Amino acid sequence: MNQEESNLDPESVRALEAILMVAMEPVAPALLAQLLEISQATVEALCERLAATYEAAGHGFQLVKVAGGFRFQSHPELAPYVERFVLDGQQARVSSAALETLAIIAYKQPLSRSQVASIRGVDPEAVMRTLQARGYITEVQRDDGPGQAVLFGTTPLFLERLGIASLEDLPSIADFIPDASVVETLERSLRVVPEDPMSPEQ
Amino acid sequence: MNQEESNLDPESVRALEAILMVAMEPVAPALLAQLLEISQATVEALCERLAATYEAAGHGFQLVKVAGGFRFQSHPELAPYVERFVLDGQQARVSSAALETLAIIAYKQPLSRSQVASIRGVDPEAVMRTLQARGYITEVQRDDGPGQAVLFGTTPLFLERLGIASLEDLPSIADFIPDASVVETLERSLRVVPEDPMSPEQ
Amino acid sequence: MMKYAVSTPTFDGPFELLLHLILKEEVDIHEVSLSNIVTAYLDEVAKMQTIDLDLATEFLLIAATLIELKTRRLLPGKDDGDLDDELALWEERDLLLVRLLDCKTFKDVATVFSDLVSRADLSFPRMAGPEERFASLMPDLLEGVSPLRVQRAFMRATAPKTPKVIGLEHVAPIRASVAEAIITVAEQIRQAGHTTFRNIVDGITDKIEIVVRFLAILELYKQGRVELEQLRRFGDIEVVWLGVDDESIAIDNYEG
Repeated sequence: MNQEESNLDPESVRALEAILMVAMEPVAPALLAQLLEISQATVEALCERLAATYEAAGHGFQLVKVAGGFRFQSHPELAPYVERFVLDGQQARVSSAALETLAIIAYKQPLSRSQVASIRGVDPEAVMRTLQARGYITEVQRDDGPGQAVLFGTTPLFLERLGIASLEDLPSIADFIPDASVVETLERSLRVVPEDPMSPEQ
Repeated sequence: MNQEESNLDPESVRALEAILMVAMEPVAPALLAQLLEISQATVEALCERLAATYEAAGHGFQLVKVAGGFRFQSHPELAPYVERFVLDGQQARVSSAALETLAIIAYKQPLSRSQVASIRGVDPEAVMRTLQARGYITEVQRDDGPGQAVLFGTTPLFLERLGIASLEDLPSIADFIPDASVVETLERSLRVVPEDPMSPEQ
Repeated sequence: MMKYAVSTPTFDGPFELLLHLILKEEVDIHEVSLSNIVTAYLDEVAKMQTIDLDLATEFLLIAATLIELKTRRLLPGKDDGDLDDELALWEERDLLLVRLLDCKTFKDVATVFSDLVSRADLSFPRMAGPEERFASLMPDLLEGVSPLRVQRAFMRATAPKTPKVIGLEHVAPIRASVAEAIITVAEQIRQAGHTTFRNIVDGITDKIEIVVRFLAILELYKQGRVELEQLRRFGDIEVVWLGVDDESIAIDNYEG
């Protein structure tokens, strides 16, 4: 253990490493705090320092926070070796239609299938069924309205697939509003009355 | 990285760490040698030195040689924490996905992972590994076909846990399997355009 | 029998197609021409030979709005005197604009998601689970699971997916009345032998009703009952009856 590593409380750090080594999915800081009888803030701090220590030491693995919990994973720089090893464990590709549907659900959740349909302009049934089967979206509640439509939201597995810790890590939707030139082009092309009534476009 | 660690070929060491971190079971030195394109002796030497380094650094995990292969595991000194974690039961949620996969294997055995995938519509790899780790399913034989796919079946433990003596004691599914005409009717009801003999398109 | 196609190979929906055409148009000539866009859009729709009516409806609703916008632009200054029509068109256009902006926004988000996924794909999670020495401690996965539950899980996993019951609310009422409109419009054209779109919608003020009639005519055209012609570039659409009198009109099941 180098100088930095030994500054951490050894017992808690070792226990963290041991637990995360046997976990099958990201472990929530709250659970780690409970098991180690320390505060959640301490868990977060220890994990962050541990992660930084691994990175600095140049290990082939990382400690990351993803989908609301901490987990060990292989370092992205070693992907060529790990890919050879896992072969059939490759994640299924996500189609662009699926990504766009996920984008809508991620930012607008909870929402119904028909709300997705009205944004996409097509019935997203097949795509949403695939996303549900893969565990990226789930039924979160039912609408209060007359039809009691099923409302959908994203799952922790979705966060894992994107490699982010929480929905808050997604960039703000405001960053994606089309820029003025695009808005102007769209507006101009759909104008009810052309700008210059003397020259109807040809 | 301390003095001892940096004497090792960094790339090979990192690749070893990455592969062993994601492996589900011990990895044979021969396979590691092949993946890293180094000699088996070098693999053994690197792993031993790596194991010693972890131990010296006081990490909560170990690199050990078991069942003819290398693997990461939790350090025995931290067993009390790991036990608490395991007992907590977070690991044991019987998801409906797991139960469905188990049910398919129970009724359709022996069958391959890809056959399960084609029924469930999603890759059941992670779920099947869990079921295998729990001892509910096991590899029963290999397919005769070209790929020699591993075929899975349920174990005596599975029967024991369900409290039944044999697979024949599972409730019959024969009466419930929708026959071809039912499937066809359902499909037809999903079609937008009915097969109308009056339609000029016929 | 029309084939059941989910989407066209290139465009996943009407907004995506229109967005593509408009932005492409701008790059090409820096001057957006609505008639070019409408022509290109209708060309694409025409290529969708094997499209199912569900999806066709979505594309055609947009086409109807585009054509109306185009028509309106061709008659600048012409005072129809109908303020409701005018307002309805503005409303429709605003809605379309919002949809296009949404479409662009989420397409851009999807690109970022794609990057995130690609990056996440470079790391593989550890999922090995507890070592065997902890096995006896692990709560039983099958605790409280009865053989009957296993059977039900099997049924659930193998059941044919239930017919879709939601998601069509936003188009259902329109499609229902298209079926009716086909009959009335066909009768109207049959009697006239030769008429124009303007005549057919004459006196109709409800925007949706006009769209519905437009769709009905397109459906009759698809069935080979009528011939459509636009003699002048911006002229009214001529509709000519081709059907045989005693032939019954096949009405697609718009309820799905």
